[in-house]
Amino acid sequence: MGKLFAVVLTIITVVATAIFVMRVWWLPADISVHGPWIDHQLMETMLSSGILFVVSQLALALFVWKSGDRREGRKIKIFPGGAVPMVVLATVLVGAEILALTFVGSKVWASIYQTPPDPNSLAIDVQAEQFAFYFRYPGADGKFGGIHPELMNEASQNFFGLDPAHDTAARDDIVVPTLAIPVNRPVLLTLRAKDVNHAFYVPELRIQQDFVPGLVIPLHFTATQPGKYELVCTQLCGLGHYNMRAYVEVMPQEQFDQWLKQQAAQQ
Amino acid sequence: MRTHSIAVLATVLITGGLARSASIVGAAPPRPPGAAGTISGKVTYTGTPPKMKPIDMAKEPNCVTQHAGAPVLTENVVTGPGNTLRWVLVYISAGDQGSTPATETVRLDQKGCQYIPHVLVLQPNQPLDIYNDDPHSHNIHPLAKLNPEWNRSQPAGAPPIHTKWEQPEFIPVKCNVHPWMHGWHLVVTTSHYAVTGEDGAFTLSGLPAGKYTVTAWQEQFGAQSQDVTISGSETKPVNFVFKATPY
Amino acid sequence: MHEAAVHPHAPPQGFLRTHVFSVDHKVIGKQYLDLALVAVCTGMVLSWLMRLHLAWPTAAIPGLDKLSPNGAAGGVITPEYYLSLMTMHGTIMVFFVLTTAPFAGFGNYFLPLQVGAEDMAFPRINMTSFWVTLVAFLVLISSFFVADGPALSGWTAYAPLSAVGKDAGPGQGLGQTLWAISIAIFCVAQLLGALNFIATTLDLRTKGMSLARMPFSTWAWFITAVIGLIAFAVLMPACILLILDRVAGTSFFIPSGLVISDRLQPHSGGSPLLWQHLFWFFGHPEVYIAILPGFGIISHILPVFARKPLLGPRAMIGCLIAIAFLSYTVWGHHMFLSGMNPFSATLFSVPTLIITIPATIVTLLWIGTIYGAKLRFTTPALFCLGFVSVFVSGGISGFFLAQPSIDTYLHGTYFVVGHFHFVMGVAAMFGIFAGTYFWFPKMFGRMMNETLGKWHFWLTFIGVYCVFMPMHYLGLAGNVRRYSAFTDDYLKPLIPLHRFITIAALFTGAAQLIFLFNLIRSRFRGPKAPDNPWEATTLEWATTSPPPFDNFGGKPPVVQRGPNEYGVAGAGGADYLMQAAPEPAPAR
Amino acid sequence: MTTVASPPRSPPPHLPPSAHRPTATGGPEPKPAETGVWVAIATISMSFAALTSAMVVRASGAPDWQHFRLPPILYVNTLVLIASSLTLASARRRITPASALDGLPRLYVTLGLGLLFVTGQVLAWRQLATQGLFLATSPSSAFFYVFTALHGLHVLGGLAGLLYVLRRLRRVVPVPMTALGAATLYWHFMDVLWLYLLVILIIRV
Repeated sequence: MGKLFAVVLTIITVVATAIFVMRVWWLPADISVHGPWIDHQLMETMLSSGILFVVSQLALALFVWKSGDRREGRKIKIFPGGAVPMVVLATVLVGAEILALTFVGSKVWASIYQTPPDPNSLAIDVQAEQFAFYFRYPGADGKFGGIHPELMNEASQNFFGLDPAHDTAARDDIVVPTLAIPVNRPVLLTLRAKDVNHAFYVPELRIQQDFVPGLVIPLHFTATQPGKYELVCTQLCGLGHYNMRAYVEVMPQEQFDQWLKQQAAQQ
Repeated sequence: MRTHSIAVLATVLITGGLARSASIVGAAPPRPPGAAGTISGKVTYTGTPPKMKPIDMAKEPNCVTQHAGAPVLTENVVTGPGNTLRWVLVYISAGDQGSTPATETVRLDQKGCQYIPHVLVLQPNQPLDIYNDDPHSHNIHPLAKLNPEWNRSQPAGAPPIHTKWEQPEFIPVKCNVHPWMHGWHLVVTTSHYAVTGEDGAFTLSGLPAGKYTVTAWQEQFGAQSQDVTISGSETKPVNFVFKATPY
Repeated sequence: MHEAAVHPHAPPQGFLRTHVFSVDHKVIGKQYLDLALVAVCTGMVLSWLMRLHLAWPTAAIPGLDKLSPNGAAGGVITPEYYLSLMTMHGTIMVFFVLTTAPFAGFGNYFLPLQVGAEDMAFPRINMTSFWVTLVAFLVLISSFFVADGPALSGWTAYAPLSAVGKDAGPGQGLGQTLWAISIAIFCVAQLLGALNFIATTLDLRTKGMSLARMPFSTWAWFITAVIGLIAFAVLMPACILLILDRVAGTSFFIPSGLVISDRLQPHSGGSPLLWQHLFWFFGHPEVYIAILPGFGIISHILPVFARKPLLGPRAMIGCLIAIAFLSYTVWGHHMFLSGMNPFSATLFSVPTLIITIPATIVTLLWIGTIYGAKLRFTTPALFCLGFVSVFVSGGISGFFLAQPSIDTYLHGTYFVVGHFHFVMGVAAMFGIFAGTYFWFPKMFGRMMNETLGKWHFWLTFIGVYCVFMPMHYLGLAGNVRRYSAFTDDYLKPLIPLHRFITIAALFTGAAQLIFLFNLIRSRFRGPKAPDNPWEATTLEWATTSPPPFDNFGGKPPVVQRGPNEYGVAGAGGADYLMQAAPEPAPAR
Repeated sequence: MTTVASPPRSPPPHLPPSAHRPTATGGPEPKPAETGVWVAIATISMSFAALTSAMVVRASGAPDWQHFRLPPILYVNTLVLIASSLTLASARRRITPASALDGLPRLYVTLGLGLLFVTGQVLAWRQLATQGLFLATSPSSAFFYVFTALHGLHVLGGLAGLLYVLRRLRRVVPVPMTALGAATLYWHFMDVLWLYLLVILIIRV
């Protein structure tokens, strides 16, 4: 029975690890400026915890294999050195690993969430609602109109509760359901939720952030690869959660300018 | 099925009218044979109405494909050539007589991420069947206040929802999954109603002689009423003009 | 004078007092375990329905429309019903299985036995605690039968989705209110239970049973009770505030200007993050409430079948205490991306990573105990070995999620689902299985069938790896959790893997029928169990199987030594010394 | 609620004398009832700590926080509650394992004062209500009602415990001193808890 356990556990360990190593299912290619750091941090963690995983499982398998030995008169053996060296070793090794991960990791984290956005960022207002994202560009005047929840009306496509009748800044705001951004230009999003919690997640951008009702949360990043990507909601928001998505279109600056003009005409 | 129920309905009406029985139609006064008046006219606007904006259904690629080439426009204010207004309900709001309760089943479709029709008129307890013709899930959420409110999803392949409204009420209906999907269920107690088409025209026929209040209702501009007296089989012209603002 | 009676309460009279409204901790323990069994079956069926829907979203499940005419018209699960199933699965499993079985169930039965007490310190409070738990369970289950179905906001019930009422969706009306009431009631029950555990451990230990001589499982239950005392004391007021927001119009968690279902909500100024803080201040310790008894059970059982003492007993207890302490400093790691100050993410990340140190040590101590052991491969032993393996697998993925920079990518994906199912779901279940196979002879006086037990183990062990390992791959590929269908372009290629998981889940679930059959059959047909079938040292094995109503027949044992005396020269050539056995004559 | 079955209400009814039950601790006879009350004090403190932090978070930067003057009757209630603690302490001094008779009148006074306190709290609610301050009026009033209601429930639990002990004091010899001690401890805690709540209500509301 001990040998069977050892064999089964070894097979499980090898197969599980092989699928990781062969990257059968893996992260999509990164398209952001900060992404490589995250990927690096992930790989570091993958490597160290992978070793820990394989070593512990195989040690377990090996010890179980051996301890099933039924020979007469075999005496039990105490782990060499007893518990103390083991405790010390675990504390030092895991502690060192933690220090290293925290040191590097918190720099990566800070570079995304704790640094101020580039002053030349393109400002886009994002509203998450049950169950869609809407994006607002300030239009020609460069200013966003005020938001009035009581004026929100989906039937007339006034998703942000703008008041164009009284608020001139709101008249040229461009509201679209697709996030178009120019490539290689810093983007500053302001995230607001209309109803409940939502989240902003674009796997290729390596970025995720909750929308919280009552808070306006800034988020900034720079995309480096033109293309069409999916933005999905990762915070349970209700029955349509699974279907809450928008496309992110990263395009060259000229194409973006043209796109914006086209959208402005349709407002 | 539908023609069958109409036939049944007609039979019931005729029998009811002739026999003056107190059955299903007993409550409604019998239709005076041969002396029915008609009200007809047009609904228009003055001023600048809001733009009909194209709806970008990007989040539901199925629906984008269905409307490729001709994007769907917002339906809260739909105008036609000659300043006409579409989707206006015109109905007898007071002095109604000769109405018959409807028993035929009304059908609401969800197709291409739109409610078809945008404005659905029913009478209390008239059976309503809701179909999902799209290959993805929809959600129907009638924001009723007098009637019980409900909120239910209809996945692709699920059977139609059989329902009805018991109280007269104008109920906005939305799809929670597709924020742009909006429609109306207008429950009225009269069978004399019409919804304007693109030409803004309407006709209420089969009205016995009497004094009526005719009301036109538009989802954004509200309601207007006019009093009309019908004597015998005449056609009275009635027109409604709404004042439109761009926002 | 009844004051002079030896036992805290008189022997029960009549069927009701003996088996239903009993104040005997053993009956109450069994009642908790039975409740957990009902709950776990319910929760597992819910997970099958979810998995079926994920793999084949348009498939009609026959009969489901009878349970929920709206949620599953024609048997096709709607997105909201999927979320209701998910919410109920999580709530039932976390509260009514993982808290109830290893802590309240086994703890109630064996803590007094292991410390040599005749009952819990407050038997009537103990009974109240069970019946209150049952009420909480019934309130929760009743939400299946309300018109709009159960709550759909997940077991975490994030406000404002959980707080604003039915505008937020079907199930967010009465269903969510019932959820909040059920959890508040459950908190009361667990506080009463924790009170008993702590007082019993501190005050009712028999002569010679110093703290250092307490079995590891007793330590674990005691520490868990302390955690629970603080955790549930926070969740309960949080639930009260949530209920008030829902029914009394207050705005603790609901901010101003929310427009839900086209309606401007009449609330102002509340803080959604406040709920998250309160919930996770409870929620993270709750993870340890679920798993620490497992640690205790494994540390208790492993030496029995290894026939050698647990390596580093003091280190083990020290680690348990360290984990309990640290569990209160890490709740923010659930909220890295919640919009709280990003600086605090780093602050919460450090203790989260530090908690891996005691967890690693504990694991190494188990593996070190197996080294050079003379393992007896009984079913409980196999489940102990399985526990170590799945705990390692689940624990290691915690390394990723503890780092905010990686959580940026993995938060809200199936990686998290795989992680917590391994570490607190499967590992805790393995602890429960090990405990059941191990203590069944004591509880019912009959042995469980070993062959069936081994089949159960192998199928379950392989099954859970097939179910939960692929979830990590899905997470790496960015597969979002809590989705009722995968309609996104980048998720569609992952559906075949989801089908594999579904098939594996059904297979693993079917394997549990073996356990259920074994459990029921052995209760009536199993061979008679001796008092100490596994040759274990602790006090529960020093009495009859099953124990008499006062546990030790009026003769409380006097403890001579700790629980870890395996691999020593015992009486009659045995290789162990029972805690209460007199000192054996020196070997010649 | 922790209150509802807080330990003083049902201390182990028939705890055996030490002679029959050998215990681990070599020191004085363990008193599970008192341990239970201490544990209950810990958990109740934790609940109110959680509510206090909720209140601090909710009050910070909330434009809808509405300050109001606490109903003056609260101060009278405070004196009543403190007086009840004093009478209880005094009663306990007069009760010996041999006889409880000397302390009984003061226990009745304690009970009466306790009831008076609860009544006073209800009057305080009514005063607030006449000012138009209800549960949902403002977060400040909401927290006021939540705090006072939860504390009141715990006091009622304490009263039930005292009643239970009183009944047994009159019937059982030797006098169950542990149960009395546990109930007293709990009652004093209610006092301290109220003073704490009063202070934070004065500061915040």
